[in-house]
Amino acid sequence: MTLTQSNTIEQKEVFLELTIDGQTVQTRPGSTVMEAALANNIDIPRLCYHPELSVSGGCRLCVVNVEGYPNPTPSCGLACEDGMSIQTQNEELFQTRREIIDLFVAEHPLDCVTCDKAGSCQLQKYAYEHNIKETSHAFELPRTLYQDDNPFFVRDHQYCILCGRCVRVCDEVVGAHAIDFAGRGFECHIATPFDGPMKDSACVFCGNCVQVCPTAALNPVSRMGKGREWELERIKTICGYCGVGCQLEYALKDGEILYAQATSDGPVNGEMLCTKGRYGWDFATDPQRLTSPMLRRDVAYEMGLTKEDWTLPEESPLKVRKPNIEDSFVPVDWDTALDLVADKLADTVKEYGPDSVMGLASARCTNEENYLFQKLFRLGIGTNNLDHCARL
Amino acid sequence: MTNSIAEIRDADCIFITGSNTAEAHPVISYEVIRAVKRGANLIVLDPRRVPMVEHATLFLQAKPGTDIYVFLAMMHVMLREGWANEAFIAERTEGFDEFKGTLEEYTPERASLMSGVPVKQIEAAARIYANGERAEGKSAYIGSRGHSAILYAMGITQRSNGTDMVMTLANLAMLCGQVGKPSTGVNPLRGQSNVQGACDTGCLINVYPGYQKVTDDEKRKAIAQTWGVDDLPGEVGLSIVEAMQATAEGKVRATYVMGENPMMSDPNTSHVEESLRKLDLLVVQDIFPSETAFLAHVILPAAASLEKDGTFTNTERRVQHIKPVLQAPGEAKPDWWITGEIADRLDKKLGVERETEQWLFPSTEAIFDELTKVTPIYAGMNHARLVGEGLRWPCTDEEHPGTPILHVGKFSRGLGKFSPVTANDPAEQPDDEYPLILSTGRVLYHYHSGTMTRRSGPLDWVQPRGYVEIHPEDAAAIDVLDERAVTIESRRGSVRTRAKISENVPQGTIFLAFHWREAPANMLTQDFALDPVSKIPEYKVCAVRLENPRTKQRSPKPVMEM
Amino acid sequence: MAAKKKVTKQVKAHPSGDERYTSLDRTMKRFKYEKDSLLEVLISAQEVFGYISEDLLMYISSQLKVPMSQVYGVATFYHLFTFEPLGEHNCIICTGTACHVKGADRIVDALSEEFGMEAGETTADGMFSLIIARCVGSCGLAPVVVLDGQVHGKETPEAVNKRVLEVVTRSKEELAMEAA
Amino acid sequence: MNFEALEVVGTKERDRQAKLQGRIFCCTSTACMSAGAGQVHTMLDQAVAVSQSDEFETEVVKTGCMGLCSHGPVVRAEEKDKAAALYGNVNPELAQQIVSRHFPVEEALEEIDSDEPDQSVTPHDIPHFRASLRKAQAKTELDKNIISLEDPFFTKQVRVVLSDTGRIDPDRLEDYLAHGGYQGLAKVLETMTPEEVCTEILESGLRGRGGAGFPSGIKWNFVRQEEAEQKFVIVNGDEGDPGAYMDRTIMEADPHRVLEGMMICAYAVGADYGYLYIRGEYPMAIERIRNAIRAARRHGVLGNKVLGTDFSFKADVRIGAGAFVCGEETALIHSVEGKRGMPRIRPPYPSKSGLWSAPTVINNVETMANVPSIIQNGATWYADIGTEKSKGTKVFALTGHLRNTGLIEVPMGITLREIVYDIGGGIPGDKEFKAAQTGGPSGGCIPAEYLDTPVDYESLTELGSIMGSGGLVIIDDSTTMPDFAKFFMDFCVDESCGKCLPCRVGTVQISKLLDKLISGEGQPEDLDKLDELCQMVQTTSLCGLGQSAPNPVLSTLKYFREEYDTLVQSPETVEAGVK
Repeated sequence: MTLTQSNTIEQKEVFLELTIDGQTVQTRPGSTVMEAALANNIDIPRLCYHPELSVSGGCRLCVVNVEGYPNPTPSCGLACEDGMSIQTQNEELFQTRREIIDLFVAEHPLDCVTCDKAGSCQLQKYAYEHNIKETSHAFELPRTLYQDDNPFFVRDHQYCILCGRCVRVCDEVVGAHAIDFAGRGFECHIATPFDGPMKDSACVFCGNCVQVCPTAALNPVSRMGKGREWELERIKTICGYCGVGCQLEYALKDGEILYAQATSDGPVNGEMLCTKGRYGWDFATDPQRLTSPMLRRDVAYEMGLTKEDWTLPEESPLKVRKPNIEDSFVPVDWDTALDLVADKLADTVKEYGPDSVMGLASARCTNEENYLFQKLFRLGIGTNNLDHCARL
Repeated sequence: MTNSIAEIRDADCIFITGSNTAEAHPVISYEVIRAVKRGANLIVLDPRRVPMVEHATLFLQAKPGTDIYVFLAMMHVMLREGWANEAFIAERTEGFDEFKGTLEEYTPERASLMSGVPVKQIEAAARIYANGERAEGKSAYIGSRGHSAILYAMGITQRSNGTDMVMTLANLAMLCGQVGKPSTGVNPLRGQSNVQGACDTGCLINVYPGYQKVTDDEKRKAIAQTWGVDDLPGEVGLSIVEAMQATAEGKVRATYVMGENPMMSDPNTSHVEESLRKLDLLVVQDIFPSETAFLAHVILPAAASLEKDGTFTNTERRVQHIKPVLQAPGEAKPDWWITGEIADRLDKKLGVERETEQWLFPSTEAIFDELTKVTPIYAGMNHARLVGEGLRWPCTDEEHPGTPILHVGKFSRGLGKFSPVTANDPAEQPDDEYPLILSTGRVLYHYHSGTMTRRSGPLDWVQPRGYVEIHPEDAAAIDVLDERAVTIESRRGSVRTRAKISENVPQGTIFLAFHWREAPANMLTQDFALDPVSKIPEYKVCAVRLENPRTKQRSPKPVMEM
Repeated sequence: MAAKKKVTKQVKAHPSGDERYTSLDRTMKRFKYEKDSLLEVLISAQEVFGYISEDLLMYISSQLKVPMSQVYGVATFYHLFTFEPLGEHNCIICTGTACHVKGADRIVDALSEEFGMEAGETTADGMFSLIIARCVGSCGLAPVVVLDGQVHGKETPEAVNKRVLEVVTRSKEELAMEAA
Repeated sequence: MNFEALEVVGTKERDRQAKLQGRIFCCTSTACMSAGAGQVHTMLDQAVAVSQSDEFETEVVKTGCMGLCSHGPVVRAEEKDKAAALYGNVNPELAQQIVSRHFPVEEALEEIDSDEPDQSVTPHDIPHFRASLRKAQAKTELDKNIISLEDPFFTKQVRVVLSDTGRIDPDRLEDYLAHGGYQGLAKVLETMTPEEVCTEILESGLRGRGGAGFPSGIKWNFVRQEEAEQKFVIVNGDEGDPGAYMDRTIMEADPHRVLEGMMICAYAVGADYGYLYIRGEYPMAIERIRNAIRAARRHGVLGNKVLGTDFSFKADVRIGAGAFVCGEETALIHSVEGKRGMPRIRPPYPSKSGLWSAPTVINNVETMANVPSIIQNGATWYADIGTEKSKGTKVFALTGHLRNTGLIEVPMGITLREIVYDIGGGIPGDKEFKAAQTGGPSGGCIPAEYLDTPVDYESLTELGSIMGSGGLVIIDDSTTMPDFAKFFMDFCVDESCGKCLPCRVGTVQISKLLDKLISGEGQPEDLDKLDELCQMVQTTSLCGLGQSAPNPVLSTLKYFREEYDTLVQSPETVEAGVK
């Protein structure tokens, strides 16, 4: 990410120097130990910390030893100071973290064998790394609500560890503030107003909460029960909707998209997406997709491809409730269609001149395609009658 | 955009006008919200109470089409109060003295009278924007003046004086020196995934790739040479709306549409349909049988962006690589393959022979390599360099790192030119017969003509049906209740949809998104007044009336204010 | 004030015309509809209405322009707020440390047994609510109970039961007489 | 109004009081009110009114707490040039006797014969009422209600913060002025720079009385040195600690003292706005503080250009809605901002980024109430009280199994033994002292062998407890310690905000372990586990609530291990719970 790169243009570069795990690290004033460590590929266990969100400090997993401090201190909120000496890994810290994870799983079921998040769950990762097979405490599930009230995501509160990332992303980034903590203490949970359905809240279904959720508390509906994380193929590309150009990653199994998510290296959007980008990909497999070139029935008849003559109905296609393309068109092979187009274009150019042809390119096609399209008109046909929907 | 999306979060003041950012560009709205949470001031100028207003420190609710008075008055106030950036004006711009005189008549009082925005709000907006004032917290930047960014979208450009509007915003930014620095600038938010790229690559009536004017003989001939010919057409072509007229008149006989749906997206649909029906040849190349496809002679199935590779250029001029995720269904092919095939076959039919291959490319990468040869702003790019974060134009040679911020130190044309602008009112004003103003736009869950989003299960679940936003008073005038049917009529047509009674629109204005084929907004919009330069139709203002289909009551004549 | 002034509010009275809302409106007006006054407004609502209803929260949310989820979150965080109407009579048992060591639990148990309900509940007939308080700050008089707003110190389970039964029976009799 | 004018008001009030034949002080603190002080006060008022002729030379003053809450309602009678007398457990009938004993019905006033003492609170029949008063004069029942002012309960106390409580009318600014009120403020505004004020507080050795004991002078200096347009002072009156009511009493009995301390602090740090965050359960304290703010504003003590100087200060009350965690600074700030009272990670400390991100001083009521005296009498005077590291006095709410319970103020360094046996009068009945719990749910239990420990910040911390805000509960041997620890643990479970894992889940697990032990199902290894878990919650919790939540368990485990052992080894011999 180069998000803060631009700041430095007017600012003098000042650096602090500190030691993390024996490694000398330079960082800007105001950055935290967590940020400095991550920037230098030093991985500190963390659950509630998220680089795009404000610091919470609730999970206590990111504790480190600071020289001169009596107790382990969370690194997520710890401002770097010149000359600081930090230890992120040692036996004592390992044990502390182990105890913390032990407590986490005292209220989080370890049914990873059937969990959709297995493989990308942060808690699972740390439980594994710290050799926690089950809790040593009395297991009790304080949150049991299972809310499956929308086609975007499922909220399964039993897996919620109250890291609050979803609440923060909803407030600090999306600005919707559809969810917040409700209740307190052991009864504390993440709630919509009155624990009602998502649609009745201020939710805009951007799914950024799902994106930042470290456990299976929030999962896309589209992937539920469809495959394990490690079986999925992942392809990064750019969203096809608006002009922001968000990078996203599709997770597929057997050639079928199971879900989309942003990746932290997205140059424009980081880990954020909107509802269209994250959930609006299923149109691609809609049965109404055009799958073969087609000629209108009257054209096909003229060419002797169909037996019945046909005329274009006078009624506007907008007035037809559910128009069916097969009623008016017949499929043909590519050669037939392309030759027909080339023929007719050539005839028009010959008869009426190049300026009798108009081309409409597309703001949703690639640069290469638009380039070729305008070249066709300018070089192939010889006209500048060439526009696209930039203005619409 | 002159600046970067990521810079927005560090801005001290953000001025959004004519953009429903939270719904049309949610991810950019996230950056704005981050800035606001850090203490930036957010000023929103819009006729509608768009969702971003919830986060705004100042909301100027100008009557539709009157915002130009507010902008001019803001500059008037800046000069009066000495908030202009004298040093910047002296060093970096020209034409200021002439420009200065034109502002005199645009007092905030006059703007207030025209727009309904209180004088105090205009003055506050001028102060906050000019000085880059924060609401709270510390600026990310050093210096006496904070950094202010302007964000705008179609609310500014889809107007009969859209070019003037854009120039006004540029004047505003130059006046305060809020350009050429991070987190400043004049930033149009572009609505479609590759609208920037389509412009960059020359899919416009007046420019070749890289904004080289068709009338510029030297540049045109250079391109011609690369393409293996001596010269290319040097006259400006017909824009979409002009072409529809020309078609109706029989001047245009064949139209090749690639991935567009003019039946939904062009103004005055009835006229569009009439024109399209007259064509000898209408080729529609699309992924779905769009409303336009039903009028086509030939339909060519294209691959969706999820199914092909190539590059997109985003609103901040970033060229990024897209990759195929899915297999195209059936016989569907990438558009570049189809266009190439047509061109190749057309050459043969026309008996043209080329020395080198011009149409049949082995890959998009090969096309891109040719593209960069004729497009100076892309000259330093190739697919390999785009891996990762992409590159931002201008990128003029292979060492060039790309350009995050335009006009740093120097404007592209040298000195920034102040262009005097006179305020013009929208072409079609409400009158006794059509007393209301219709504004069109988008909603969060749908995109453009709805071809994709209305076929997406989750998105359509949230908003399966269209609606028109009506102010409670206007609804009460014809006894229409929330969620009930209502007919909207203009001089060009009528549509029926359900009413959503809301105070988000001011009295006298209704809002209808153009996603719904059941209630196509463009049946109503006008196509007679285009911006003289950009040829953009005035989607944002047209005169309409409402009718209650049950009682046949119609919107009454407006009561004169004052 | 460092708190940010946001866009001017569209202030509208509650459509029900309930006078208690007018009183709530006064409180909000006093705080100039600042978002920061949420807690104060909720406290005032609790005082005026006796409990917090969903409708009330929605009204406050729209008036102060505070997200509904935040209003709900704040209301469920603090002990002061109750979401169901209290009984006709209510008895608050202090369970502060001083009262605890002097046997407050036994008072709670006795009342629970008498009325067949847990602390924090209201009887089915809406006649009596048993409430537990963390500390009412009258530790010198431990154990302390507050019956219908009246503080009683140095109590015993028997005496409290008797007091409560008295007021409840009286109310019941009055009701019966009215019905007759 | 300026300083001189203010002083005139004070002098006038002093003169008026000096002319009186006597004054009767009736405690109307919450504790006494609930014991019937309201009726007592009315009776005193009426009796004084009818016992004298045209000019009232005696007045009845409604005061705040006099300390001896277990003997409420408490009345103090002061005759001109005579020693004062204190009466406990007063009822309306005894009130008549107090009036008639000290201020007999004047001979000249007519009366009729009556055998019946008038029990009515309002004298419908004045002559009859007078007769009953005169009869009451002869009665001697009152003697057993006399509380000796020579009792160690009083003599062992040193009253700084409480010097005027019980002697002034909290609702009258004039009375506060007559007792030297706002002299401290006048002194700093007239003669001291903000820096000097901070230095004075630093040198006095005053430490935060809310529990952690951070030196107030240092805290103030941090805020003073911050460059910011806006700074705030918050007075924390959200006393959430069960069994403690010091701050409440101070606010009820001497509200102007709190305001004055707050304003001196504001001047010292450069703040011009302050909030008093008061527990919602303290309606009387809220009312009295609000009255005090109104009166101060009326007299030009609060507001723009305080007393004609360039210093401006506004104060406002914010009501706490019942969350113990809001005693934590950052949670309190969130609460004042109208949010959920969840603490945030520190640093940044509130002194850098507090209320609405502005530099903010937060001190509790008692700390602020010390300030006027320190300024008036000087740092050295204050530093002479107490021990080397813990200066001054500390107010405790002394409760539990004691003869005398109530509010006391003692010099730092006094031993627990003195508090329990001298001031508290020892354990009633045939029971033995078992432990003293200081610091409420965040503190620990101190067993009998440490009775001679001096009460100061360091010594208590060393014993595994804390000074806390001043709750001091004495328990006798009828209480079993695991049960007592469980009581506090349940409190913390209930009050945990839920933000950080150790506190949210850890406290629940500790409570469950205690349950298991108390029910007799515990295994020996459970004790080790309990200990480990407590230490983990202590070291890894986000805020003070979680960090100190295990203290009651840890301290009882340390000092009363045998009780836990018995639970594991032979649970049948233990009768759990409070006897």
